[in-house]
This record gives sequence, C-alpha cells and structure tokens, in this order.
Amino acid sequence: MSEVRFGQAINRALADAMAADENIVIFGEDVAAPGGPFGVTRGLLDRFGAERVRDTPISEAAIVGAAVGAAMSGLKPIVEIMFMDFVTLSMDALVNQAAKARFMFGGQYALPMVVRLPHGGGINAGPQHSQCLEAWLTHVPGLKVACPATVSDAYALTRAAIADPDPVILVENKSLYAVKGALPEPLPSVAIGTADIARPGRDATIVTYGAMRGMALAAADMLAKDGVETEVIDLRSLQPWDESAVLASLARTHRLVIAHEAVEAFGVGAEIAARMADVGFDELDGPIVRVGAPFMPVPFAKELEARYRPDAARIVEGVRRTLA
Amino acid sequence: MSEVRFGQAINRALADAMAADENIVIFGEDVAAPGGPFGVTRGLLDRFGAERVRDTPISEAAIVGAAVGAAMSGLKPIVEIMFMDFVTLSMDALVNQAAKARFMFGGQYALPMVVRLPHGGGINAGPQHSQCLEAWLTHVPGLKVACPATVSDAYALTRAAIADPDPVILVENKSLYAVKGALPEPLPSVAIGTADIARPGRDATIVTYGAMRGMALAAADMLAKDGVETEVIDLRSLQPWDESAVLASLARTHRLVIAHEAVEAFGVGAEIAARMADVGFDELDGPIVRVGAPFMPVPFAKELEARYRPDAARIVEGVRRTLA
Amino acid sequence: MTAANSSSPLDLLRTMTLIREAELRLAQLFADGEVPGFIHLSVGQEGVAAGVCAALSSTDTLASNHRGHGHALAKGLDLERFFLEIMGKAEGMCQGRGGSMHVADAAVGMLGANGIVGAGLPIAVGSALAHQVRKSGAIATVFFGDGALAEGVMHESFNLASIWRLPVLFVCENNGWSEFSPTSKQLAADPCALALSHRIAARSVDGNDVLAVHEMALVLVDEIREGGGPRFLECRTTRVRGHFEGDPQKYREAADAARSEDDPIGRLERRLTADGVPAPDIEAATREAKRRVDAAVRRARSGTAPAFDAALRDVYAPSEAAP
Amino acid sequence: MTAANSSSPLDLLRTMTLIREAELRLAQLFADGEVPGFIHLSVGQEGVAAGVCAALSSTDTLASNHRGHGHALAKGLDLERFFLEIMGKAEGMCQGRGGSMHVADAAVGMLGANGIVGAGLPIAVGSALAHQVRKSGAIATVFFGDGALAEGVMHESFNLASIWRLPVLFVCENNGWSEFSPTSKQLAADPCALALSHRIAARSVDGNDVLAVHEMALVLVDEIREGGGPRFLECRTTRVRGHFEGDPQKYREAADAARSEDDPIGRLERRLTADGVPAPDIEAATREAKRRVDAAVRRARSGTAPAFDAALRDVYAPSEAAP
Ligand SMILES: Cc1ncc(C[n+]2csc(CCOP(=O)(O)OP(=O)(O)O)c2C)c(N)n1
Ligand SMILES: Cc1ncc(C[n+]2csc(CCOP(=O)(O)OP(=O)(O)O)c2C)c(N)n1
Ligand SMILES: [Mg+2]
Ligand SMILES: [Mg+2]
Repeated sequence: MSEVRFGQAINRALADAMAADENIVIFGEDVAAPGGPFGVTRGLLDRFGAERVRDTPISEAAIVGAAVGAAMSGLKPIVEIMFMDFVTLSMDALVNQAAKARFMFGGQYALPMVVRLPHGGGINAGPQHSQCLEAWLTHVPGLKVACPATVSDAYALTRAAIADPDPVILVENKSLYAVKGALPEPLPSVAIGTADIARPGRDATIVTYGAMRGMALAAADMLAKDGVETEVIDLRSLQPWDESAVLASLARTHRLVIAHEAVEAFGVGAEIAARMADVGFDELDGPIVRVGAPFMPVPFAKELEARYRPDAARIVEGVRRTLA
Repeated sequence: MSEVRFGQAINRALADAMAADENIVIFGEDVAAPGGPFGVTRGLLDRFGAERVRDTPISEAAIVGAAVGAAMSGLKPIVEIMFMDFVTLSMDALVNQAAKARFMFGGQYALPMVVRLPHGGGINAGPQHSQCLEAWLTHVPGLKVACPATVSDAYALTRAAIADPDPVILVENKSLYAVKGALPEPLPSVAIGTADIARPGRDATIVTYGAMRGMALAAADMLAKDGVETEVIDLRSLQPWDESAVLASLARTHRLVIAHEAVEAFGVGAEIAARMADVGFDELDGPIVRVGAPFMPVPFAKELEARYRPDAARIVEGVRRTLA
Repeated sequence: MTAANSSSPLDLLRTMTLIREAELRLAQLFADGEVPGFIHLSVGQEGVAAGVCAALSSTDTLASNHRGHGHALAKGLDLERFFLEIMGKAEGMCQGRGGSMHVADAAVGMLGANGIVGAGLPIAVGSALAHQVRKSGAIATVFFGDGALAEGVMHESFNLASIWRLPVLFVCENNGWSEFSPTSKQLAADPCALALSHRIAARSVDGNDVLAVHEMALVLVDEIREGGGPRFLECRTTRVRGHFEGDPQKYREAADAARSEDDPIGRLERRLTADGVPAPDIEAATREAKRRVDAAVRRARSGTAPAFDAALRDVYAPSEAAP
Repeated sequence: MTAANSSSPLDLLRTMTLIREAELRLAQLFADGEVPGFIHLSVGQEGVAAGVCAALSSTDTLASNHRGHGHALAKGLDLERFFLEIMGKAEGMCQGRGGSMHVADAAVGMLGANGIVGAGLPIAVGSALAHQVRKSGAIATVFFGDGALAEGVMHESFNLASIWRLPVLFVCENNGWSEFSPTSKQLAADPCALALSHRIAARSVDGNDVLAVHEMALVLVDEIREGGGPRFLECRTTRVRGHFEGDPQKYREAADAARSEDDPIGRLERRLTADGVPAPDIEAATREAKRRVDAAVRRARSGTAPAFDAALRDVYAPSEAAP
C-alpha cells in the first residue's frame, strides 16, 4: 500500500501494462519527451523507447484514426487527446471507425485500443478546455467508457481498459490528477461495468462518477449530521454502467439523486434516471433529481465557474428535494 | 394549400428566405449545380446565382468552420452536411465555435447559421450512413436543434431556423424527403421550442419526433382499436424542447412512452424521461417506457435493419407495458 | 515482393475481368432489387486495383474507400463471401452487417472498404505503424479518390507518415469526380504536389494502363519495404458509370463517360494480342470470370438472412474475452 | 489601405511596446494569482502582430489563436477591457466568460482568440467569404502557429480559400515550437510549400523585423484587396517564454530562449537610433505603454465580478430577438 497521486497511478498502470505486453504503444501530443501535459506519461519514453512512445503532431483526427489502423494490425495503442474538448476533432475515427469495426466487419477484427480524455473544469480554463462530453461517447454502440474517481480505480480501470479487446475511452478528471490516495498491494483490479458503493446508506442513493464522487461523499457527510444516511454509488464505468447496482441501491433507499459535472441536460445522468424511471419505477418514492452543470458553456471567471460546477451543497439540496 | 414532398417544402423555405434576405448563402457538398444529394437545394443556384449558392469540396470541418466565420461577419449561412454521420468531422466548429461564440465573447457576436443534417435509416445504407446523433447536439449549450416530421413543419421550421439569431441544427429524416403532404396557405410558421399534439388522447402519451411521428400515429391507431386512446406529441424541437407541453399531456394521461429512431441508450428520450421522472413524478402512474434503437451500429442487411428500427408494433408494446 | 515476382499481364487481365464481371453483375442485381442500399462501381478503374494489389503480398494491409469492390477482389477477397455480403447474407464477409461499403477480410489484410471519404488514410497510417513497430516487413496501402484529397485528415495522415517514415503507399485514384462535382472545381492542388509538400515522393501514372500501374507500384512498394518511408501514387483514371448505381448523371456529358479507348481491359487485351498472345487465352479471362461470378451469385442467392441476435452479440467482444 | 498609409516605424514601436508591457504585466499578475486560468504570452513575437495589423483597417476581420494578446491589441482592442477580461471581470470584452484565450472585439473586427489550435483558419475563410459576397472591400486575416499547420482543417481552409479566391491573409507565426515539442520533429513540410501546393502565393519574412513584416503585409494585403485571392505569410519568430506562464521549459535549452539580439523591439529601437530618431522619442514608447498598462490594470482591479444570471441569459439571443 503506497500513497500516490491519481495521475501517478495511471502512469504506473501504463508502465505495468507496457512492461507486460510489447504490442502496447502510446502516442499523442507531448506524451513522450515532455511526459504529457499533465505528467501522466512521464518516464515512459525513457523506459520503453522511442519506437513505442511517440509524440505526435497536433493532429487529433489522425491520432485516433491511426490508433484504429494500429489496433487492426496487431498493436494495442493507447492514445491521448490532450483535453476532452479536442475530441471534437477525432469523432469520425472514434465513432464511425473504432466503435463499428468489430460489428460491421462481422467480428473479423478486434480493436484493443484506449483513448485517454482528460475532462472537467475547476481550473478556469474556459469554455474550450473544461468540457465533460462523455455522454456523447456513452451513446455510441461499440465504445466502452470508464471514469475513475480514486487512485485505486485509476490504476485498476486503466489496466482493465488496456486489457479490454474493445475500444475503451478513459475519462480522467483533470482536477483529480494531483489528488493523493492509497494504491493497494497487491495491485487492484476492477472489471469494466462494475460500480463501487463508496458509502452505504439507507435513506437515499446518490449515483455519481469522477470528480463528483468526492462532492457526493461530502454531501453525504453533511446530510449525516441531520440523520440522513445517503448511499453513494460511484459508477466507475459509464458504458456499460452497472444498472443492477443502482437498482439494488434504489430498492434499499427508494430515493435517487444523480450527480455529475457535465451539463445536466442530455447528460449521462439522464440515462440513469430514465432507466430507473422504467425498470426501477416501483421502487421510487420520490422524484429522481439530477445535479449537473447548468445549460451554458463553461465560463472562465472564478466566480462564474464556481457557481457553474455542481458541488456538495447542490447535491445536499437535491437529496432534500427528493426526500421532501 | 398544395400537396408537396417534404424535401420540396424545405426547398421552398430555403428559396423564400433567400428571396427575402440577400445575406443568406448556401454551401455544402453538391448542393449547388447537382441540387443536393437528396434534391433539397435544387434550383437555388439558378435562381440565386453562384455567389450565394456554392458547391464545396469534401471538407466538413471547413464547411461548418466557414459558416461560423461568415455568420460572425454579416452573412446568414445555411450549410449542409450530406449525412449526419459526417458531422463527426465538423464537431469542433459546431461545438467549440458556433455554440459558444455568443456566450464566450460576451454577447458581442450573433451567429445566425443553419446546419442541415439528414439522419436516419431505412434505406440499407449501413452503419456509417444511417445514424441519428442528435442527442450529442442537444447536450451542447448554445445550439438549437429542430427536427420536422410533416411537410408543413418542414417548411415552418426551416424558416424559423433561418430567422433565428442563434445556430440551429435542422435534423431531417432521409426517409421523409419523398413523403407528400399538405403545405398550407398562408404558409405556416412555428416557433422553435413548441411541440405539436399530433393526436389527442387520454390514456397514455407518446412523445416522439421526426420519422417516428408516423409510427407513433400508426401505433395510436392500433391501440385505439382496443379502446386505448393515446396522445401523440411531436416535439418538433429537441433543443429547446417543449417541456410544458409534455408535462401537460402527462397530467392528462399519467402514462408516458417516448419513441425515437436513435439508439435508446443515452438518446434524446433519456432527457425527456429524466425530466418527467423529476418534475412530472407525481403525475406518473406507470413506468416511463422508451422505444428506440438497440445498442448496436445500424446494420446493413434488410432483415437486420428492419428489426433494428423501432416501429409501430414496438411502440404499441411500450404503451401496453406502461398501462399494465 | 520484388519485380522478380511481378504478376504476368495475363494475371492482371484475370483480376481486372473478375472485378469487371463482378461489378456488372452487381449492377444487374442492384437494378433487380437483389442488392440493398447503394453501390459504387469501379468500372473503368480496374487497372488501378489490379496493378497495385498485384504488387502486394497477403500480409500487406489495405484500407479502401466507398468504391472498394475492385480493391477487395484484387487483394484476394473470397468472391462468394463478397457477393454474400453485398447481398446482405449471414455467410458474407461481414455477416451482412456492412454491405458494399464495408467489405473486409482480415485473412488477406483487407482492412475494409469505408463509407467515410478520407477515413482510410489514417487507418493505413496506423496499420503501417504496426508494421514498423512489429518489424513485420509488411507495408500498408490505401486507396482513395481525388475528392478525398480535400479532407483534412489526408493532410494529417501524409504528415504523420512522412515524419515517422512509415511503410505506407498512398494511392489516389483520380477519376476527376467528387461525387456529382468535377474535382477540378474543388481542389486547388495538383495531387502529387500535395504529397511532395510533405516530402513524400510522388509519382503519377496512367491508371488505365494496368502494366504501367503495376510496374510503378512494384518500384514504390520496393522502396517502401527497403525503409524509404511513404510513397504516393496518383493513378489517372475514368469513372465510367454514375457515382452510384441509379445516378442519372445529369451533371455530366455522356462523352466523358464513354471514352472506351481508355478502358483498361480493352487496352490490355489489344496489347496482349499485339504481343502475340493467342486469342483463346485472352478470351478465357472473361469467360472464367463470368463462370466464377455465376457460381458466386448462385451461392449468394442461397445464403441465409443474418440473425439479429448474433449481430447484437458482436457489438463487443464476447465477455469471456474481457478481463 | 495602401503603402501610402503604411504605419510609421514609431507607430509600430508603440504597438509592440504596448503588447510587451501588457504581457509582462500579465505575467506578474498571473504569478500573483490575479489572473485565473492559464495564459500564453507572445513576448518576442510582437513584430508579427504589430507589422501585420498595421496593414489592416478596422473593418478588416481577424481570427486569432491561443497566443492572441498581441494580435488583439494590435488590432485595436481596448486596453482596459482587455485587462478586465483576462482578470475575469464583468466589464471585460467578453464579460469575463472567455478570458485570455477568447479576447474578441466586434467593434474592431477581432473575431476572437481561440483555444482550439487551427480553428481560426476556417473562421477567417468564412469571414472572407462574407467580405466577398457582401463586396465590403474588407479582407480577413488569421494568425496561427507553426504547430497548427499539422491540423487537417488548415488544409481544408487553404483549399477552400484558394478555389474561391477569397480575400484572406493567412499568417503563420513560426516560432519553432508546438507547445513542448519542436515543430521540426512534427511537421514534414515547409510552411510556404504547404500554401504553394494549394496555389496560394506564399512569402516568408523575418518576423522579428517588424518593418519587414509590415512591408510584406502591405504588399500582400494590397494584392488580396485587388482580388488576387488568398495569400500566405510565414513570419519566423521566437517564443521567448514558456508555452504558457509557469511552464518550466525543461524540454528546451535556455539559450534558445535568450537570443535577445532577435528581440523585435530592441531591433527596431536600434534601427531608429541609427536613423537618427531622438532617444526621448524612442523611450517615450515604452514609458507611454507602461503608463497605459498601469492605468488599465488599476481600472481592471476595480472591475466587478460577473453575474451568473447575466451569463446564463447570454447562451442564446434574448428571446425577443427570435422570431
Ligand atoms: C466524409 C464524407 N463526406 C462526404 C461523403 C459523400 N461522398 C461519398 S463518395 C463522395 C465523392 C468521393 O470522391 P472521390 O474521393 O474522388 O472518390 P470517387 O467517388 O470519385 O471514387 C462523396 C462526397 C462521404 N461518404 N463521406
Ligand atoms: C485542437 C487542439 N489541440 C491541442 C491543443 C493544445 N495546444 C495548445 S497550444 C499548442 C501548441 C500550438 O503550437 P503553435 O500553433 O505553433 O502555436 P504556439 O503555441 O507556438 O504559438 C497545443 C498543442 C489545443 N489547444 N487545441
Ligand atoms: Mg473521384
Ligand atoms: Mg509554434
């Protein structure tokens, strides 16, 4: 058990996987010599060499497109798009190629590739460097999407994504990179598609993922002071997501709040809510409340972004509303 | 009142708008001399000249990017991306530029532009020429999204989109282009954001849009034979969408089914369901049922695509399930 | 593969006639409603597919575009499973899920036709990266049209291939058309100039002269295999039919379509005759192609409809394969 | 605008020193925590912004990139509202919603800095389309870095501008760096060769020689205004500081950053001195710039925090404006 930063846990997972499988290559903008814009790929070039760890030009379409071709030809590429906002430039390769290749070629090809996408705000990076666009990707059959919230899951989900035979998107919240936490020994493993009960509770369920896990736990603490015991479910995987875990929790608490940093409208939370309003309908004793960002681009100024990002107080409000 | 095809109604709207405002220009792949891949822009080049109606190279990123710059500089561009599947190549311009310009420049710029996106299947065009990706766009603050289902709305919503000071996406279902219907005189007008009660009913509400309107009406006919009176709400606009119309209908029927051609998971229907499971919770007497495409790429073969596309029978099933 | 194992002119003729007969049959099947969706034929362009693919080995990989029947067949795709696929049958290459625009065959390195203009380029670049990293000795090839040169990803792909000296052959089939519009009005650049600007050696050949295409492809493939980095080959050719079947081609003078003296098959046949090849040997190519196509179509017609549940299971790898 | 109304060297010096003083102050404010987010400074590159923008009129439009402070100020953006914006105040150009990477001013044709590498190019192309269609006589300009040349949309934009002969000036600020990586390892092409491949006339100048930049810009702007179509200008320059403030630049030899003899301001000052311009006139530029920056920062500090509800209202046009 050691204390490491979230970003370092990903780094460790990348290195461990690369050491075990020489078909794994990494490429992206500034990931090799500079060690990545957030330091996540630091040291990999020195350790694994220039053949397997490469800096690319600023060419997001070709980066993901090349990953598709590489994955179809025997490599296991891990690529990084520096900010999730720039995946707007890679959508064809991701959606029309990577996601569909196995299916549309009749199962002839496997596409073991990983696309790392740092998302989220909180650093006043403004409208084009702060977005959470994961709902787009969860809507695409053929892609898997995971989003770790803890150091342990950062390691485990990165390993799971790399080991997966299908294209997996790793959504990494930028505000988590520097957060420290425990990396257990033996090293953790998590299956994609399994949620984590971050805190058990009986009065209400908060479903969340990524950086909002921390906010949800803080909200649960605040609520506990008033005797409200909230269960916090960290989805960890968004596609597939752990419907049975959420349903089981709802069957215990009968109240549901879903919290994420992404824009609330048409976000990931909408699907969770919609499923629970169908298969979980009989369990519901109150409205399903979502806590997400308002319908606006991520604003730059400190005061604006602080109001913009969902926080523990808003989650508390949401829980109170469904309990009312 | 005349009988015209859906595609012709759009053509008429484009022509009427262009005749009224010389700042309107049209460009896209094969929209000028060839008259558009589906004939929707036929005749516009002859009528309005090569300065205002232009064929572009196969450059989807530059087409929408140029529309942004043109809209910021006094034109009202209308552009077409030949199949919605190719908007994967235009996402930066649409999402990071068009959607955010007004907001992120502090309201200095208006972006009156229209992006026409033919979507949908039914013509065995396969996985890369059949997708319904509108849920991506409805998730983006700053964009408006409309999707006409009737000849009259095709005219009215096209005019409304062009007149709108914000970027509007017109989602046009390919299978509707050839459908004939009435174009009323005086010519119809519809405000973006207003739904249409396509059929009144008291037992259940079906919320739908685009080509599924027809399926929903067929389903309602089938159900009526068993004495089940279904209200069919055609959203017409997906962003903003007419929450109060849906809520009002739910308050009458207390049962909700949402049907669209897009993949069900994380689709537009998820947001409608999620909102109703919150603000409409007290009205619900049964689970909210969604009818959408299964979680797979659009398959090519006739038998596969026929099973893939939601139809009236599946909507009937959905209504029965929530009434059960 | 070196010039030593270049294909014989008769081999090239056989490949071209096979493509021609297969596509003409597809046209008929399409008109008769036996082929769903829409299909883009390469009639008149067979010299490019045949000439280039004959310079490749089966471990070399190939990415193609919407007009990919010829590329696929020249790369060695099984004819029966090709027809089965395009007719939407479960026994097709892609189990009927892809159709004409997505024919692929992992066994012969065919990475798939592609419905997205330009999308094959970075795929080939990535495939070449795999060859380079794995030191497989193989190369990647990609066919794309002149219209695809307008796509941004072409530029990114050329650049990446050039700086990494990847073993990839870029083949531009310049038929003068971008769907319904003449490329001359759509593209400012000369195709070779684009490649050259990225320091990719570029050559242009008469794409309707299959021998010239093949000879040039052999040279370029050799250079690439020797570690010379990417190469670009422009093949000037002719789209004889519409953009897709059913295209009335109102935008185009009939004359343009009918320059039969350019036909790569006719040209090679005349050349072989002049070289003294006996007429029966020449005629055998077409006869044999028709026979194979007949058999394949018969087989394809007896194919079964794909099962929906099998398709649904193939969106992701079977979960046992997952960790 | 013709050479007749070219800017005087002293005007160019004033613009450059204003940019320099503004950015050095921003660096300080950033280090002190008064500027949120991250900022990219153009210290050492002021000659490009000053030289080019002095050849433009206020009706000409300009798209910029992440390193856009200099472009914005040279285009005439109000200094106070510039600081107000970058410090996140309600009175800023963008009401504090955009910050450093999004400074814009409709009043002077500044279409905005841009956080997406390469995104300004098609925006400028579209703006030029508007000028052409509306026969406004104006032209569009776009600044972008050498790193942006790797983006696909660059290619699409060059092509579109070329085939439509749009009035647009493409200005590549070649500082040798793509963030933390040397562009020499990232780009196979010579920048001018890229433009030329699209039949866009291209020129390269020493970007640290503001007089040379200005002279060349005047020529190109004239040619564009006369209907000559797009032009490309490469300005070879030096990124003196890190990619963004706080960048420790471990990837870079200090020497590279410190070639002070290249400094465009120092060079022009020496040149003016040699030409006999009195020292007080030269020194006045910096003094005046400092004074203006002082005042602007004072004003900006007294700016107010933006109101959330006002921001929310501006996602779309007010609904009265809708039909
Ligand atoms: C990204 C994208 N844009 C547009 C289309 C529609 N489209 C299909 S083929 C084609 C023309 C392609 O021209 P070219 O590359 O020269 O190939 P050719 O058809 O001439 O063989 C177009 C515009 C598409 N399939 N993909
Ligand atoms: C599409 C996109 N990819 C990557 C980035 C991250 N990024 C910001 S600036 C930059 C380098 C740009 O280099 P260049 O265009 O030469 O401009 P310079 O910074 O040298 O002025 C990169 C990679 C981005 N902002 N947008
Ligand atoms: Mg062509
Ligand atoms: Mg640079």
